[in-house]
Amino acid sequence: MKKTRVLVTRVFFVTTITGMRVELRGVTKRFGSFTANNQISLTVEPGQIHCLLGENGAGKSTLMNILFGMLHAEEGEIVIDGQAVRFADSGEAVRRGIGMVHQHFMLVPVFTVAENVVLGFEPTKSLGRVNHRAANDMIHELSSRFGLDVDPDALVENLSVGLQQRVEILKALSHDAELLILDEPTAVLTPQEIESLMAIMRSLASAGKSILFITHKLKEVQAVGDVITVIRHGEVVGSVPATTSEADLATLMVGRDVSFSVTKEVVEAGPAVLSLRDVVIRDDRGISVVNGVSLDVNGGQIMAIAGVQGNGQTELVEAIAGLRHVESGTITLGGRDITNKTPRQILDAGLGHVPEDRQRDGLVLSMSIEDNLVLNTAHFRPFAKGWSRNLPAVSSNAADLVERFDVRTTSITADVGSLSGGNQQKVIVARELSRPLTCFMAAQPTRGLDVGSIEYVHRQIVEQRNQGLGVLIVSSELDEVLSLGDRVAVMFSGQVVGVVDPQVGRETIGLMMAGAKPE
Amino acid sequence: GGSTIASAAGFKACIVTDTGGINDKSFNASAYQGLKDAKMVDPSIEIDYLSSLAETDYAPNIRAFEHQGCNIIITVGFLMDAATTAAANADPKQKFAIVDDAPMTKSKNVLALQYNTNQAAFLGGYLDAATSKTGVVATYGGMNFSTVAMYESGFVAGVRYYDMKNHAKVKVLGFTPGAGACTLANCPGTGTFIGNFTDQTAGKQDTATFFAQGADIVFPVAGSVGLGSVAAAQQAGAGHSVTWVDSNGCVSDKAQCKWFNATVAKGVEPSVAAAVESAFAGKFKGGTYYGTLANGGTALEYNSTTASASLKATIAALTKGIESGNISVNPNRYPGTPN
Amino acid sequence: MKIWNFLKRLNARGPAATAFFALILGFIIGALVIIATTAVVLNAWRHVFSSPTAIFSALKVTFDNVGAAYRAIFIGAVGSPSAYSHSITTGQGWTNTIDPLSETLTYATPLAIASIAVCIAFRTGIFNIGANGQAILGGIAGAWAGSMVHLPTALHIPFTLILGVLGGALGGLIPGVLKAYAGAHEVIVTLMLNYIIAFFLLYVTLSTALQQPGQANDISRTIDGSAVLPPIFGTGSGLRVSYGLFIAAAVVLFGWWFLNRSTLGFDFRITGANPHAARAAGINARRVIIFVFLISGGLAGLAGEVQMASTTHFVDGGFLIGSAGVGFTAITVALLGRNEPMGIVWGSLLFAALNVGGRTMQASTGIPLDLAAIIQSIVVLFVASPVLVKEIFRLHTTTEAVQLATKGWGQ
Amino acid sequence: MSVETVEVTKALKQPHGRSRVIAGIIVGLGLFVALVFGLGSSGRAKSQFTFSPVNLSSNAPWHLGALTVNTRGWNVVLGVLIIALGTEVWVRRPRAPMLRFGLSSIIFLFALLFWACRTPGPSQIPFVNLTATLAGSVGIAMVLMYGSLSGVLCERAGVVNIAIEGQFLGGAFFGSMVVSVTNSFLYAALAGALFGALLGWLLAFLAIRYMSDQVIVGVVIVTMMASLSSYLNLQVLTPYPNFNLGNTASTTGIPLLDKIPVLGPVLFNETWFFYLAVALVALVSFGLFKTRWGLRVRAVGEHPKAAESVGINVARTRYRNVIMGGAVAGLGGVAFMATQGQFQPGYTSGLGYVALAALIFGRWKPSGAVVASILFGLSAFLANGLQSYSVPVSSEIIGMFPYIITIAVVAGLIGRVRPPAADGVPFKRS
Ligand SMILES: Nc1ncnc2c1ncn2[C@@H]1O[C@H](COP(=O)(O)OP(=O)(O)OP(=O)(O)O)[C@@H](O)[C@H]1O
Ligand SMILES: Nc1ncnc2c1ncn2[C@@H]1O[C@H](COP(=O)(O)OP(=O)(O)OP(=O)(O)O)[C@@H](O)[C@H]1O
Ligand SMILES: [Mg+2]
Ligand SMILES: [Mg+2]
Repeated sequence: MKKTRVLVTRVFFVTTITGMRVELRGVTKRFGSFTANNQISLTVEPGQIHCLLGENGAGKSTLMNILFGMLHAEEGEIVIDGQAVRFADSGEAVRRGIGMVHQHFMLVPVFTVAENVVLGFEPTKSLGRVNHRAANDMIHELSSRFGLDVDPDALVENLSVGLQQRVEILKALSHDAELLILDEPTAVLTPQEIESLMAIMRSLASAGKSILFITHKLKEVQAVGDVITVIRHGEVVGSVPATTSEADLATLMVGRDVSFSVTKEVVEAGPAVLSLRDVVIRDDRGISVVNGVSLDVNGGQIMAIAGVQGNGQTELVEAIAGLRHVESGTITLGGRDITNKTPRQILDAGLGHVPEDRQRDGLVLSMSIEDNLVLNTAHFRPFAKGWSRNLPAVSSNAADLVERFDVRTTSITADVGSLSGGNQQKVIVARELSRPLTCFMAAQPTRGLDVGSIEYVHRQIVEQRNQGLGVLIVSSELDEVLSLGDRVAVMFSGQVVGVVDPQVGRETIGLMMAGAKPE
Repeated sequence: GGSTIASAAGFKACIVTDTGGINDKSFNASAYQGLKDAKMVDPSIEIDYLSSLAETDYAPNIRAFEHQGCNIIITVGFLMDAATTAAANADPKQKFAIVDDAPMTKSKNVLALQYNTNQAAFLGGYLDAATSKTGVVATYGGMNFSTVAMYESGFVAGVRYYDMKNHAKVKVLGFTPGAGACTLANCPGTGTFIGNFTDQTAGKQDTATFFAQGADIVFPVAGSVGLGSVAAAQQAGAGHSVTWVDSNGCVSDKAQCKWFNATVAKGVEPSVAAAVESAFAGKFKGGTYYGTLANGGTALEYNSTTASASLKATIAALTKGIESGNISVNPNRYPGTPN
Repeated sequence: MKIWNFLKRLNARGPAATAFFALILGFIIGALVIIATTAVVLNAWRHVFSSPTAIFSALKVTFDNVGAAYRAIFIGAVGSPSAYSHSITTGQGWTNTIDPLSETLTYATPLAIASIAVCIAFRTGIFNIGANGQAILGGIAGAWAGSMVHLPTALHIPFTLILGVLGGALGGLIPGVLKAYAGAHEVIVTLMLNYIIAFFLLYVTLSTALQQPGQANDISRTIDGSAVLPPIFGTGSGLRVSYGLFIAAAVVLFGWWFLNRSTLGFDFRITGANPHAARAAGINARRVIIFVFLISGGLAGLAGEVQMASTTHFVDGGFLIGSAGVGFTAITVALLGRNEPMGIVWGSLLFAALNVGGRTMQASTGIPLDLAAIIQSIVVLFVASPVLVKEIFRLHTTTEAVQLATKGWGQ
Repeated sequence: MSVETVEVTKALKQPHGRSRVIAGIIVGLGLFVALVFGLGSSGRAKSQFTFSPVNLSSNAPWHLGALTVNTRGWNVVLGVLIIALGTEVWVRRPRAPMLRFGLSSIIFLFALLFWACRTPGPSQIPFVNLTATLAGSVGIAMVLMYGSLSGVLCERAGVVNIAIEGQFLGGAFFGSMVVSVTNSFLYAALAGALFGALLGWLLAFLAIRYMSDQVIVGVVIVTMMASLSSYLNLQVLTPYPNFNLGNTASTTGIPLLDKIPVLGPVLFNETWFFYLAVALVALVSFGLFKTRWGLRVRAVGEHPKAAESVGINVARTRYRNVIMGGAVAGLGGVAFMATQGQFQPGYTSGLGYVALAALIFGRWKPSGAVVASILFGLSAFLANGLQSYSVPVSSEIIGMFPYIITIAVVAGLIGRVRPPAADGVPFKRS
């Protein structure tokens, strides 16, 4: 035991509960002509939980990456405990006591937890060999100190998202961070996991560590925040106390009033347009991730599937869209059996599909908006004449949709890649809704969108439902599920725990998301 | 490289090599050497060469030389047959000589240079049989062309003749003559053929295999593939050697000289030189020239062989015999030692 | 400096200029290679150490040699100005005057076709390094159809062309199927296939009925006159440029239409740019992959057929082997032309000029023809790295690095 | 979570479909051997195995006589062996079915040799010399080892090095020049490695700094080296032939070990290029999987952004590895030259690409690369060796074998073995 202690302390700084005061002064960052951060200044006091709030692309991650040494600002400076610092790379930032949990995890899937945690600061033996023993001991020590237990020898790729995040936090702490940056850590967690994360944050803060906490969820800000700094389009629009009301915060973020409640007129459900019976699906590794799901989506009704990421929703959606093989069970769309049919056949059967990963499955970023708007209809009249494309028709179609769906762009011939996230989403929604549909299916329709865009997309969805279309929504955002769904199906470890009315309230559903059967 | 920009004045002899280029240590090289020899004899002769990267280059290369006013154009190899004939028919006054090829259609202004290499190869076979320590010799070819098989056929005949005369049991691996005599039109036989004239690795491996089967002298008839045999001999160490073909190994490849015991030379140099000089002297005649031991169109050249004076005397005698036609170079005339 | 500003403005137009500057760099480096390997030049410079004044003569020698080489390339590819002026004034000797141009076009014809083949694959995110092998198969098929089948010209030429296409398509089918159904990476498969096909070529020219009767050598029968693509200016003229030129033009047009106007081509481009989105949009990836290889291979085969039917009229063991490989040059041309059919037209003319002119250079200066190939590969290295070119020439534009999306080994 | 882990390891079995196809092919091979080479040959026919090494000077104190066996019986046994391998793949669906396939194809070629050299039979050569065969294969295997090791170094760091063939050529060319002048293979090796490193740097420079397409750049480097070496061959080696003497490296036997029957002459009486190759494999293997350096390299190859986020300099790591890889490939070129002798344009005849296949076959592991190299080396040598037995297959067809096997292996493997996640993906510093 003693021996390993020595090893640990030799490699890792001794923990000193001093806390750290970080100041950003007039930081400005440009990407080409586009200014992501403009003259941003803010101060984080020792032991403070400082929340950053802002629309997508407001510039939060950029700012954090600058503080963490991964990006370099054109102007402004970083001041730590009174002295200005400049980080050549994030290694220096880490040595200076800054830890960051990135919005997109920075873990090597094929490495073990231990390897990931020590990467870049490996304890070594003779001949430069990595000292796994020391690493494991160090992890155990940290786990017990902060109550974040995880098996050091497990391969990261086999861990649930929640656990992966723990690894990220361990990684940050292992280098003895005094300032911890958490970039949208809660997006992928269960309410319960969020709770425990917040507990951890509080304990860290009381241990004197400073925390920069980024999120879109106003509730969380109010729950843990000490100070809230709101950023809009790269500029600080204000620092306010955590007691500020949600409405005011939203207004600050977007720059105008935002309505959270979605108004839904009453429509009585029609017949089932999409029904699943005992569907079983395996993932790429051959593990069955959906086992025996049965579900009905009726016309004029929004069926919302709630559940934490990685409980089979993704695979379920892919299977419905024909992108993943169904082991057993049947899927029928508008009375037609579409089980294991090709994506083409399923599209033709009238399924509208907004994929979870829009840039991967929904768009061709290097192609123009007009082409993306006919991605799956290019072979049909009026967009095709025989073997040739009918470009005039394609353009007029684009002009029309961009207008109708309020896609913010300079020209319909611009690359979709140059659009903002929300507008990219609008392009997909527009494309799917411009086809004759039997059922409309959207996975995480507003992930990564700001309140403004969310509002818009939601209105579109409800409109379709009001016109009698069957809608299937998959979302890990509880609020979204509650405000949109007529019925809520909660998935846990590949099964539907239950289908309930949203009225049962967020606690019940939260518990169901954690696997508890509804009474 | 070649000479500088052409002047139409004076007598000019030009050569279009095939894809082997003038450095193939084989007949492209020899043919070019022939031009140089001619220039030696008469320095007023200008010489120039063009090497072709592809068959598509033959025609334009020939045409380029016609435009440069070459008095005689040497082409090399059967691949240029078509192009040469075409050019010859297009311009009956232009003189051509084509090395190592029997033209499909004869033309008055084309001299075809062909070589009965089996005569010298016979001597080579006899020499190797006589000098082999293990009593096993081997040969292999690049591809089963008559020009290649003819060497091997003569070689086998030589070995068999040695066995018959000396009641020896020297075996020859790698080539089995087919029925009938071996002519340039058709030289029947089967055996080891690499499948190309460039893959040294294959040559080395086959040679190693032959050595493994007890052979100590190998006769590769495969252009630069033969260099693989040299490498194999080097690795197998002393006691292993190579009998080279086409052009004297110790000239084209000084460094390797000690591994060559002899060379079965194809008299490309003298024949090309002769063709050029005849054209220079205005005595050029189309038709076919057959290289033989008698006219030096093929010959056995000793390199680092251990052959005794008496053996060399015997071989000299054999040479006379073949020239006079008293000794046949057809392997089927002699009983072979069964393997 | 006017010219400089002009170039900068030109460069603002993007790709074309990158290629132009890459070309300049190619020639500069080519010159260095000449200097470093030509004895006289090196000697001239050696003297400089002893007497500094010798530097002028040294420079002169250098420029003479390099100049001679490049002048020869120009004359060989385009023709000599004097010859032109002579023909223009006297109206005589046009044949000899434009012979270089005819040669350049002759070489460019199969090159352009093969380049379109490679380009269509590139635009689908597939690197068809096997174009050369497919071209060989096309040549073999064409040689068979032209020599073993006897038809009237009106039928024979189309028949041989079609056979050429089929032969190439067959060669493309193998990597296509292996990639579509086994996920085998096309680069390795097609590279290996090139070697296999080279052996196959030897096999058919040596051991089948296609071998030239009365020949023991690796040479095929000569195709019937009715299958020959006739020279545009008639057989008598001696100018080799053939009606294959029009086939090439047609192929370029097809390529443009296919990529920019056809629905299938649209699917191809989607698949190339983002296979996931393609799948979600109902595009059958396997079908696309196989179609790509069929079309790309077919065109490559056509290139081989056209080359055979308009120049040698037979195939032999060395057909398109090694430095003769049109299919390999085509890759570089496609890159040079930024995978745009029009760009490819210029690219193939340029590279054809380099190769044809290279022959004259070799004839008149003795500098080996390989120099052309060296210059070509250097040009492509630069074309593939536009940013580098810009840095060298201190130019600022927005053109991004070449987007070819050749995938890693994954698939 | 621990539950999941268990499930995963269970899940790592190969999917049914493809294993079955491979199994089918293997069984097919086996049946062919048993029926054609086995029952096809007459019951009286005999085949011979011999063991004495070629190089009599280094002949061992031992002398193993020839092993004479009944062709039919022996080949039937070999056939059954292959069939067994096939059925194992069918039933057990092992993780490395292609290894079985590789073995089967080797056994197949051996059976073919046995059949070819049977007496009474058409062949002039009544035996197969095992020692010579293995020794010959080791020659090729060594070159492939250098090649695939170079691949490992580059691709583990996330850069696809398809230019190995070009680095071979360059190394061979300059190695041959240097050794001709200095008559020292040490200097030759240094020159070759240096030039290989230079080409590696070029690849790295364009791929890392300018994010050019790595495959394209690689291929172009190969064509460039092909034309450049052919150009220099004409411009320099032709006028000055003593720049290309083509002397080959001599073997140095390891005392005692080289006296071991069969293995001795094959493994312990080689040129020091071979010993160096083995040492390098061990070294890289240790470095990659045991040391800090290796952990960081692999991180860069798997998830460069993550590596960067902990202060690892992705670009530098990649530069270093690609240059090292180039040097190793350059060495390989010299090693090739040292066994083949005189330089000829393009005489590596695609070995560089086969090395890539070996790399994939070896699952981007040095140890795997060795196994793969040996398999490919054997198959290539046996295929060439066949030409000296008058088998009723034309040499052109036989020449295809090694390449066909390569394709089969690659086709069977890709998509099942997992390359480094960021392999071939340019990294843009955010
Ligand atoms: N990678 C990029 N390169 C160039 N320009 C970009 C890039 N990303 C975004 N932009 C430009 O910056 C602008 C803002 O993009 P951003 O994604 O921040 O929008 P946003 O504020 O998130 O809007 P939304 O809420 O719709 O996502 C966009 O209009 C886009 O044109
Ligand atoms: N490398 C880049 N090149 C060009 N533009 C970029 C780049 N990185 C980010 N941007 C743009 O800068 C803006 C700020 O991005 P950033 O990721 O900081 O937004 P964010 O506030 O983190 O949004 P989100 O809430 O979605 O994470 C966005 O418009 C984004 O598109
Ligand atoms: Mg962010
Ligand atoms: Mg955004």
